[in-house]
Amino acid sequence: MKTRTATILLSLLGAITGACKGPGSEAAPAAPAESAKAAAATSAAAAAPAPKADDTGPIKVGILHSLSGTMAISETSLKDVALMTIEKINAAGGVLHRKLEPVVVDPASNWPLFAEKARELIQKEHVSVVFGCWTSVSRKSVLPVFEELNGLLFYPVQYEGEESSYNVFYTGAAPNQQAIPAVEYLMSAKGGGAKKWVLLGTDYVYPRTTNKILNYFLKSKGVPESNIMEKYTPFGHSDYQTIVADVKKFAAGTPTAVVSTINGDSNVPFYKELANQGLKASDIPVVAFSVGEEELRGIDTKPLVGHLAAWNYFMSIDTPENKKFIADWKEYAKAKNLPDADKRVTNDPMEATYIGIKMWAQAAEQAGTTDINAVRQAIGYQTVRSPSGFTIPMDAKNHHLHKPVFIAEIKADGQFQVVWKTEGPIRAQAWSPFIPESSKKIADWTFPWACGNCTEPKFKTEGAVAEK
Amino acid sequence: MSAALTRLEPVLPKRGWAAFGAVALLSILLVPALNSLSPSSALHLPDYLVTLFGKFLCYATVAIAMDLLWGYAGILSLGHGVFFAIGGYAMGMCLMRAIGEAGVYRSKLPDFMVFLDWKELPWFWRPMDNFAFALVAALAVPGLLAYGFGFLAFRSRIRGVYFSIITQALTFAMMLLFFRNETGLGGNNGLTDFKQIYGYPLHAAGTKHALYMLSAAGLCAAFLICRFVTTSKAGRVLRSIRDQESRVMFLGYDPTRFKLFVYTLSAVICGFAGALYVPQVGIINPSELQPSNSIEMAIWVAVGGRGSLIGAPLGAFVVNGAKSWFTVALPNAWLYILGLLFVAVTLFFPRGLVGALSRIRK
Amino acid sequence: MSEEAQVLAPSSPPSDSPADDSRKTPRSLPPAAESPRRSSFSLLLRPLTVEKSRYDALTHGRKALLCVDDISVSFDGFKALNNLTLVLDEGELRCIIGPNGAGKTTLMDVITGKTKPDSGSVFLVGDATDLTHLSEHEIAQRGVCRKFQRPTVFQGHSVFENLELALPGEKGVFQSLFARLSGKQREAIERILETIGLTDQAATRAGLLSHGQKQWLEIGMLLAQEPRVLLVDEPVAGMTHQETERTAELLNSLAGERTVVVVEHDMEFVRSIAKTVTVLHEGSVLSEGSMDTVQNDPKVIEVYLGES
Amino acid sequence: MMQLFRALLVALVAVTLAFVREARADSTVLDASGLCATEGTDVARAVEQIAARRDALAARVLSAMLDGDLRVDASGAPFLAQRGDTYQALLAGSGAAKPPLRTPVVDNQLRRQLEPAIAGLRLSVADDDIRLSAAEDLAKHRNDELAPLVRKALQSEKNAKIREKLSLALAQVDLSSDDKQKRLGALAAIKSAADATFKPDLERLLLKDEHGVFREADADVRRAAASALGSIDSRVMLYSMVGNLFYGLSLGSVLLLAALGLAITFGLMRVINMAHGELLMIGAYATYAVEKFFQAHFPAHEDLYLIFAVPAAFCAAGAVGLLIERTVLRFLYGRPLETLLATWGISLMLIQTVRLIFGAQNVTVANPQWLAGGVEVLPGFVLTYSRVAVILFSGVVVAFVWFMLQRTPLGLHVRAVTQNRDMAAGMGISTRRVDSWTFAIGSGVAGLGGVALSQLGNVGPELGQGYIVDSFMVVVLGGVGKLSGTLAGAFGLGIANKLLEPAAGAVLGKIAILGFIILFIQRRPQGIFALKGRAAEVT
Repeated sequence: MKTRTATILLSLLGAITGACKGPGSEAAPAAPAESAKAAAATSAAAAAPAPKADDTGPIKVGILHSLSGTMAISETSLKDVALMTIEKINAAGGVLHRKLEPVVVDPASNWPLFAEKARELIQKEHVSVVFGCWTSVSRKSVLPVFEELNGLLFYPVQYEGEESSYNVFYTGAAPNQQAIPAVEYLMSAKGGGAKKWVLLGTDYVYPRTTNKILNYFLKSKGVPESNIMEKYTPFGHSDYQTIVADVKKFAAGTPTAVVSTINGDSNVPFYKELANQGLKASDIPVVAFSVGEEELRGIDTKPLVGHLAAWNYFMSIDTPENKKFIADWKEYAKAKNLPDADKRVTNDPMEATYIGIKMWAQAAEQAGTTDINAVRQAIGYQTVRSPSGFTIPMDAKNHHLHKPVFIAEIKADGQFQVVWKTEGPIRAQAWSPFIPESSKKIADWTFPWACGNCTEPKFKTEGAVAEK
Repeated sequence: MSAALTRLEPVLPKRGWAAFGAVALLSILLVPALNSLSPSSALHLPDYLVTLFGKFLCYATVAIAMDLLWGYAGILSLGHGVFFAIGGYAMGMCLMRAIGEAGVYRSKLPDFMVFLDWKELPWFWRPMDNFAFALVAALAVPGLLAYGFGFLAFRSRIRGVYFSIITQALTFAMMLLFFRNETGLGGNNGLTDFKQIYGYPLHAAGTKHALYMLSAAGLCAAFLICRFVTTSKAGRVLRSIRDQESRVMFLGYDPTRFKLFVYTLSAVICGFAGALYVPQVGIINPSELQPSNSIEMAIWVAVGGRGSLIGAPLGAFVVNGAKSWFTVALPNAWLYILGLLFVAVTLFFPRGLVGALSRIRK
Repeated sequence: MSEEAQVLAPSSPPSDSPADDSRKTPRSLPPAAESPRRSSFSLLLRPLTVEKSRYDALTHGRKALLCVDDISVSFDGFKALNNLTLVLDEGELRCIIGPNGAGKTTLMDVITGKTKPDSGSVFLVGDATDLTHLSEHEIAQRGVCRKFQRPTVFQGHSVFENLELALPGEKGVFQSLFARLSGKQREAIERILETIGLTDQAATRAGLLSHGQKQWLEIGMLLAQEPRVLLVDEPVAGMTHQETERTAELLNSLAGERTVVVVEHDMEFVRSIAKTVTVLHEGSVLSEGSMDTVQNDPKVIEVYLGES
Repeated sequence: MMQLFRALLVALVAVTLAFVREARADSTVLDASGLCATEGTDVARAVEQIAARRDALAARVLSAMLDGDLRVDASGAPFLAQRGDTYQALLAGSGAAKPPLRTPVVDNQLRRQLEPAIAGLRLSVADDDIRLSAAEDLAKHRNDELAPLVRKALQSEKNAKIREKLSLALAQVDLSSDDKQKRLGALAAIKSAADATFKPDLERLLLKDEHGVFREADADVRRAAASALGSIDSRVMLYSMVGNLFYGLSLGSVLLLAALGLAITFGLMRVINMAHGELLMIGAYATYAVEKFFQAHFPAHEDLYLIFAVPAAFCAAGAVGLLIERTVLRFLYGRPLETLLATWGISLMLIQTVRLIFGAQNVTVANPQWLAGGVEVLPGFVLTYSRVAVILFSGVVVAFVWFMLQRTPLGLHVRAVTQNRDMAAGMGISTRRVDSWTFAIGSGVAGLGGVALSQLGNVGPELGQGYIVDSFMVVVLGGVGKLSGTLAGAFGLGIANKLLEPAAGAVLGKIAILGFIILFIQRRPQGIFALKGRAAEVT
């Protein structure tokens, strides 16, 4: 090990001083890349003997949500709901007759810190699974860590798709489970028959990708380029006067719908401006993908009545499972004295967190171990009766949940009234068929395919490594 | 060199060299050595701590650069995150290119470009294939930016809090710029999913040790460079500028040039630290450019003690160590602890930990 | 010590500098720039050197060294200097007096480059370069040095180091990075230490000196610069009687080798040192001549002496 | 302004009440149970049937349904839900509601049907304002079924404004009429209104079909359409300029309110107050607390909360400011960079405190009724009440600060101390106390800014972080220590930002502005309203 380190050090220094013969040119990296892969394989093998599972003590479960910083507003509830679910599972006897022990860390809305804390959870705490992340960037930050250390992450938030990892289970919606049904609804006569489209978002990857997919989708439905307006605002933008006026101008005279992927704190000023400039939902409906019950708590909803949101779960869904879920949550909030306990709401990512934990617990129970490789294999075939009233399966191939889609209008009391829903859960498309590069890709983590972003199987014949 | 010609002050006193050598060697070797012990050993250092310490070393290097600027020249920049981030981005771009076709899309282009439907590499990405070029860029781009910005600012005699405030505006503007997807640097997600550096897999223990050792060596080098500057006549002029700028001018020195020099040097060191930081944490994105990050850098220096090159890195270690510890142990109280630390340091230990320690010793 | 020192000195706790009098004015922050720099545009329109005819007219027939030619400065409509012309001879000791607002300090600022005039020029004999185009440090390098009203020495450095910084020579960044001290320079410093009587305090931090000692140290620093023109702003303000006497002696001994310009309020002191006195009023020269001439000038009596 | 709003509100209420009485007199039987049907088509049919009654009761029932206040009891009688869970019978003599009460579900599809239906029903109301709003609603969309009704209303209508709207409503139908004169008349009406809503219709008139033949055969009509289109375009351009100016003004006033407190604490006292944003946040939370208090104790006067929030926010932020000054800042005067560090620490603690008390989530601060909505002064340009109120409020706050500094003994002391504290102390002014008060007032003014921000954006623990850089930019740009400079800085930035935004987009616009500030400070390091000369150096 020592000599290896020294050679690396020397060659790095060599690169600094004698730049010219470094493997910088396009062609050269091939060889080191191969060695990298070989090394990756060996180190993965070395890392494979998963956390020392001492069979009697509690099972450690990591919770990786920001409790401070800008994302605390959304993620704190997920931490709470995760703790609640774990408490319920423990009360029912735990998993494999062992208690679950949550390990809560605060990555403080700081992306490198997410990676650091993920590493800490896996390497130091030896957790069996991690539930966490909200933003795309936090997920991207921890992804290499989970892949390197062979960890297991449940990601509970709707996202832009275009990803599939052996080590991640996505319990939030992919674009085809949220954005596309919403647009289809708005196109229908019932939704207002929109002809013009305003794609409005915060300037980062989720809105960009979603809008890109929607752009392809709209064009495939015959909407001309000139009828689509795409606008982006910086993070934390709080002055929507000009944009709302532009939307009004753009929409004049034609049925128009706004698809909003505006993130976080910008929503309140946006909706307030919308209401004050007199854009009514019956004229120009706005459908949002990141506004749920939790976000509406901070908005005066009276002027927003009729605007839409598309999710896989709403608090107002009337099923016995949901009633129980809400009751459990309220009771938990009261028992733990959470701030504003009487007014706590449930929302989609909370439901996704809840489903994820239940699913993992079932899988571990079935696998009879917390060993990550075994549990991962088991999760792919689990189903959970979700609060939304459906039996939801995890897709063993692409590691995404099948989810029902609901479209709902905002009501004056900050809740949603479902106006449309799918008949059953629909399968996620990890790779969007609307993006040419992605359409060829197949996400399939089942043997013998075992690759989430390939165009042909990784293992064509048993034992032969024949990657493309 | 005649005997009469003497350097004003030695870079380090004789015994200082011995101590420095010992500390440097220890800091470079100890962590990898402990990490290489068998995991069953009581002294074994878990892997995640190696990258954690590596990260701290990068922060400490930044702190030294800040201290050179603030503690010695009296220029408080609240925008040093810019230089750190640019250094990081230069390295990140190189690492991004090193992924080759192993990315998600199996494309020659970085994944986010495929995402955004870009067909070819923007011009400023092209030379980044070359590792040496990227390294040079990691130092040169922050240096040039600092030189340009500093030239404008110092020439107009912007100083004191005004300088602090416009550097804050600088980092804020840069943050907005880097957030944009059109800028071509990955937008909010930044650059991530690195696989290898200079052909070595990033997650291999050997690479990690090498990066750690480079960071430690870098910190030592930064210390020596800054020490060289501060003990030279130029260092004395800088301190004079801090205390009495007009007198320095009337003595015939051009303070603008001295400030520009030290500002640029400090930016280059930050760029260097950023370049080493990125492969160790595995991601660089615009949040590094948040004004609050740059303010925190100043906090490290203030906590450690200004005007002492030992205090600054110490402050970086203490604050970041506390952050790592308390965000796990007391997540809710963490901000209180950090806040109280700042207030206490400014009120009771204006010379920071080093000042407090030396007072205790007396 | 001026305010910016307060702001920029990041960590000087009170114990640092007991003699630092500026602590009494803690609240103020420096303006962003020390003085309004005239737009460089108007400067560009003016020639970089002085016209030959003006040069000749001003220096003709005398041992002139520094000429201030037709300078005007206004701040927000207030005329601080109004077509002021002044010629200083080589080796003379000139006192400049005048009531508050007469433009004494502004004149100093213009000569040293701190303030850029609206019109007019300043030049040294033997070189027609218009000094108003140069920045402070360039003017200083040409041998025009200035002593401030309040002693401005580097409190954190020792007396020796203060003088060392003042030594003439290359003053660029890179020269000073690799600067070394030669034996000759060391001797020069020791000579100056003797002149200003601070040999025993050579290793003392300047911040610990008494007010008078600081004044002398500052003068010593100016001497170390080997100036041709020495501008001294109210040197005896706040000095004890004894210190004042010593300062008068010092200034007198300095004149002759170099031109010394003293701006002073203290009439007693002016009388004790001055050979030629210039009286400023409302930004231009009211009267010039020996102390007696000036004192008997009815205009002067009216605007200045009459008041006091 | 507030008075005006109140007056308007009272008038509106009176009108509605008159309307209610009228409705009550009606005693015809009306079965509303169809409105609660589960199938959308059934509900639509029921709405159609009720609308066909063409009486005031129908208008009443349907508008209650639109507002979500309609309840239908077991017998199908309609009731109006009122505050405090009481129900008012809409049908005379229907007696008490027989449970179970059902609420008809309204979605957008229904709303699109209800709005014109209600407008059509209201065309015959005596009150001008109601008729006008009905006519405006009708003018929004083409509606063939109501056209005869509109035509009839137009004949008897005296009010010019309402006539204009009604003829616009008709014009949309007439544009596709076979009668050329009708088409020309419609185009004339459209041209005089110059409403961008009609652009697509006009453009359609000028299109050619696949054979290269104009869809509109008549050249006169085409010419009239082109000219109408031209006048719409030029009008739209003008209005968007006016709009941008207003948006700039309103953004400027937001910046001004955000920065004004800082102009005092930083400008006069030279404290680099990084906790300034948190003082804004405290002001906003104080507004929230007052709103909560009103909701709990005076639900009937809930809308008045904002008036009481102003002093409350001032006091809350001022008290926190006083505490900060007394415990920390007073030891740091004259060391501006250290105040920066200490106040940064304080800001972290304030954020966490608020997070622990109120939770990490944003909280709701509703615009009071009299601030909600806006008035469309020009087609496409809405003067929103909340924005107008913020502009006026910023004027009031500036006047307050000016008065405080220039016309009160405290202001005199503050100015004395900031100009020459030794002299002031020598004259017997307790500089310590003046410092405390100045900082407290500066903080209080920041709290007032928070009240305004709570009306426009979200209220959450991180509220202040978003404004701190902007606030410093305003103060530095304007010139430190000058109220007029802060004023100029805020409005300059606001307007520049809004003029740039349409051209460069929100992100680039913001970057450009920051770049501009950095360059501007190069040229004028002391800001727009800088002191010059020795006065500037002496301070």
